[in-house]
Amino acid sequence: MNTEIGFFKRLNDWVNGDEDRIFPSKNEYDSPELPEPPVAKSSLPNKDILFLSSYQVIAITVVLGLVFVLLYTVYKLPLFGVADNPAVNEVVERYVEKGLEETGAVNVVAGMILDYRAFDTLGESSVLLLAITSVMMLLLRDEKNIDPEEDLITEHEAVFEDQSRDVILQNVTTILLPAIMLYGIYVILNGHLSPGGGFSGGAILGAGLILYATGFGHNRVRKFFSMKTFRALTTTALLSYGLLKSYSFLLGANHLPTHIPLGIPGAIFSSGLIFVLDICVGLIVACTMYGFYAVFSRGEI
Amino acid sequence: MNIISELINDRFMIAAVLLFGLGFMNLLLQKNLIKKIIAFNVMDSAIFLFLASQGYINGRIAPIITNGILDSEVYINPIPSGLVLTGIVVSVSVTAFFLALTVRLYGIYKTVDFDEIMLLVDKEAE
Amino acid sequence: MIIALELLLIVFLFICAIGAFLSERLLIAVVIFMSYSLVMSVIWALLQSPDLAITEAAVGAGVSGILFFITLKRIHALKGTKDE
Amino acid sequence: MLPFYYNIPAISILLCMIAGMIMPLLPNGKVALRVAMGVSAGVALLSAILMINIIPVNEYFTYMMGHFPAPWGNELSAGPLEAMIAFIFGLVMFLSLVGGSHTIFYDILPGKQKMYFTMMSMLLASLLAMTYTNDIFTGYVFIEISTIAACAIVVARDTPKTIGSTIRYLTLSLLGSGLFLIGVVLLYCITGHLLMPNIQEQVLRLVSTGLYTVPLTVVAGLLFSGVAIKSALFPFGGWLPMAHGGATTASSAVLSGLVLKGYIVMLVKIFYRVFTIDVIRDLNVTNIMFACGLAGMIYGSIEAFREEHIKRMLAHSSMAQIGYVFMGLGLDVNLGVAAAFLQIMVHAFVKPLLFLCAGRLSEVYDHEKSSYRLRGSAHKDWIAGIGFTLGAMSMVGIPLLGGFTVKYYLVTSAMMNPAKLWPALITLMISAVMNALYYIPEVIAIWTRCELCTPNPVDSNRGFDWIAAPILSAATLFFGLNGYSLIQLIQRGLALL
Repeated sequence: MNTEIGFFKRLNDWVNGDEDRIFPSKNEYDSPELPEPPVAKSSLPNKDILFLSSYQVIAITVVLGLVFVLLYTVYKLPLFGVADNPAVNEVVERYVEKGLEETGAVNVVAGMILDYRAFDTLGESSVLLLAITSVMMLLLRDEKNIDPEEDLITEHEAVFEDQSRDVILQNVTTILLPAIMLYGIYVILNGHLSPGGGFSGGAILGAGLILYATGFGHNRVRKFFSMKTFRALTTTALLSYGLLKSYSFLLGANHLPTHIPLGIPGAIFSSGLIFVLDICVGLIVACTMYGFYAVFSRGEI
Repeated sequence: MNIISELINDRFMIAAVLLFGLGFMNLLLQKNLIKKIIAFNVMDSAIFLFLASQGYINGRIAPIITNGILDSEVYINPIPSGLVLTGIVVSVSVTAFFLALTVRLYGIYKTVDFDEIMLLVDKEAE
Repeated sequence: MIIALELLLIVFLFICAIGAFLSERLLIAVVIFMSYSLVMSVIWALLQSPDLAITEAAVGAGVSGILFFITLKRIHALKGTKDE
Repeated sequence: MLPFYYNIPAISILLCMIAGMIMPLLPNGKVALRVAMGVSAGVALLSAILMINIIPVNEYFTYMMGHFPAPWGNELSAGPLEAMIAFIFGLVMFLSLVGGSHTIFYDILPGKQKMYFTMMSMLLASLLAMTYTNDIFTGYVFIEISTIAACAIVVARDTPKTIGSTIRYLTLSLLGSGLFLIGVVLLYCITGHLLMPNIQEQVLRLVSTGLYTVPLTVVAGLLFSGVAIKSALFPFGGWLPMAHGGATTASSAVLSGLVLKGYIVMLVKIFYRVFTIDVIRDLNVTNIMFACGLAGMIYGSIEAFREEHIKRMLAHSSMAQIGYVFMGLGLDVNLGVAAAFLQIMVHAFVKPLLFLCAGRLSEVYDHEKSSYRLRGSAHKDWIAGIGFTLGAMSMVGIPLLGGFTVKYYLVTSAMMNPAKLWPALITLMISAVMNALYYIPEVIAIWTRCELCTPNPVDSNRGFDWIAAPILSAATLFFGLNGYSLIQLIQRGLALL
């Protein structure tokens, strides 16, 4: 047995989780029948680092060139943190000084992304729709996406999970979940008043749902969040987002007032459409994030 | 001395460029698909770091109107934050799509090595 | 003082990025990448962009980390756990 | 209150996006197909109204998306050129859906058909937005939308080969959008604006004072290389043949015919409206375009010549055709840019025509794809045979067809720039000969009867699929016959940009 392992080698092993070489013992969890896990090494003939392929040489040269060009550009750019750089101009002035009056949002960033530059944000929400649709296209179970072995493992796990739920996880979830959900709702509803908004709040809600699903199993979630609910919620939120924004775009371009009250700045029910849009975005993001999780782990929602 | 103080002053931009290069190179060279995805994320967040650092102005505070002060001399530039927010959502969507492709390819070829997969795909009949 | 903290965070960012690419095991690469996102969100908080900090912490370090983990489970790359 | 036609750009984009959003609620794929077809036909119709209104008076207008004007809010901008491009995008999308509908239902599982049409609608929305946008960051967002949607319509067929080629496509696309994004960010850093007219003001000021010349050059280079990767210009085009060749017919037609062009249209718009074309010529970007374009023409032709699989051959030929576009842009004369736009429009009709007919020909032979095995298939479906023949003739450059007009104007504009005349002429000639060498044998093969081939009975209930090929062929003829007036129109539109 080789006990003379260098310190860095051992550190590296420890970082990589190879405890065997540090504490040599028989690993009782050895399960030889499963395939070797894919580590980062290629099973293709491994070339020596000195003899790079032409592709690698080209890639490294291109990247180094790009980095040098960009560093030189940075050297030529205005300094960091000074007030008189070109980006601080009349646009910023109006966003900050008139933003409260024109959009009703105390958080200037929220006012900017949901009112001044709302078309970008509509595009961004469509990206989420496209992402969840394409993930479902790839991973939903159907006749072209079937792996009997994989299904067997998933089935076993489902049975196993239903029989012996992790008590610690469940108790922690019971304690944490209300707080997480409340925080997510708070972040969404205060999007126009404080940092955050639809995207971050939606991601928090989605993470809460995922935690619930890991703690109590998918079937518990499916009782109130089935494929039908998922589809209805996402589509309704996205459609109302799209329609509300189309209404505001078309009227705005034709110089007509939208007749949406902006409310008292700083109050929770204020800033007109931004409040509603934040809720829609929050719903879309929460559903999408949970949808990703469900489709990735089981191929269904 | 002057160079060092300039380097320190432009710390975020220089870090962002170097991280961008790192991510770009790994996106090109990493064979493992998971690492390619990590490289893509590193590359994107480096660009976002660059953009966000452009909005910062020394001594000013986050653009959330406090105490009714409506003076643009008090707050930092809000535009980069808004653009980065859009960018983050796009990048997480692309990450999810990329991961889904990885899962499917693993299901077919039982490997996540890009070069091996490409060899196998090229051999595949129509 | 704050500059020293920022430089420290930047150094940490580089360590995380390089570590994620060099680590042999995918699980560790993903964990290191999540800490990269977390450091990034701290930097954004220091740059006075709390919106970005919250979003990056929730999306970058949270949800995309979870997605990476499930993917690793599906490709049987979680060595040392019962999913291996 | 604005006249109605001012609202058309915004309405057509929003219509496509909302159509994409309601697809999941529809009962099945057939209804979704009808909705997608209706939306693209509607876009074509609306754009035709826009054309009728603004082409005679030569009008160029900007349109606020929301309540805030130029430096504060998002804006769209439209003129004759944009209207024409949008009309072609809508029409070709409609015809590709019509012509490929039969294969879509064969290739894609019933559960995924609605998702496929979501992708198609969103793809059209992103193409229109890229054409109309007056804001570079909106351009970036819609580039990402089109990336995801384009990858998804390739992967919809769900065979190992398409999934594998999608991952290559996605990786390269992400590199491209990363470069484009960092270009946009740098541009924002030095000008402080995101709306094109405002940036232009600042750029002209920077050029006259000589400040930030290096960053400006870097930005132009980054934007160009980002778009070059996405539109498969020569050194970056490796992903294209597999992705376009493997997808279902309608996807291949849309990807080769429209998606590659959308990025180029946006790049030209950025070059004209942000940098102004004189600055771009001073920065030497056009020379790089010219060189890459020439290399792409040769490389694409050689690869196509060596290819057996009929759809992949067409995809390789797309690479060569993109080379023509960039050659025209790089010629440094205004007629060259107009010729490049004519090439964009002609190719937007011819390539879908070829893909649809090739798909149909392989369908009547039991989904056989190799050129050798398709012998005599034209006799099984003579409409597709004639369409394929016409398309191939246009590619080769037979007079009276669109391809010839483009080559004629490319040569004419090359004559105006003596420095680039000979390389352009020689490459055009080599490329034309190569085109003839791989298209003509293909045409002869499909018309040669073959006793040994085992033909498959033709599907009797084909519906209205066949109608797409004659319309696309008619468009090719139209471009061939009206070259002069179209070039005049495009030049007028370019002058307004």
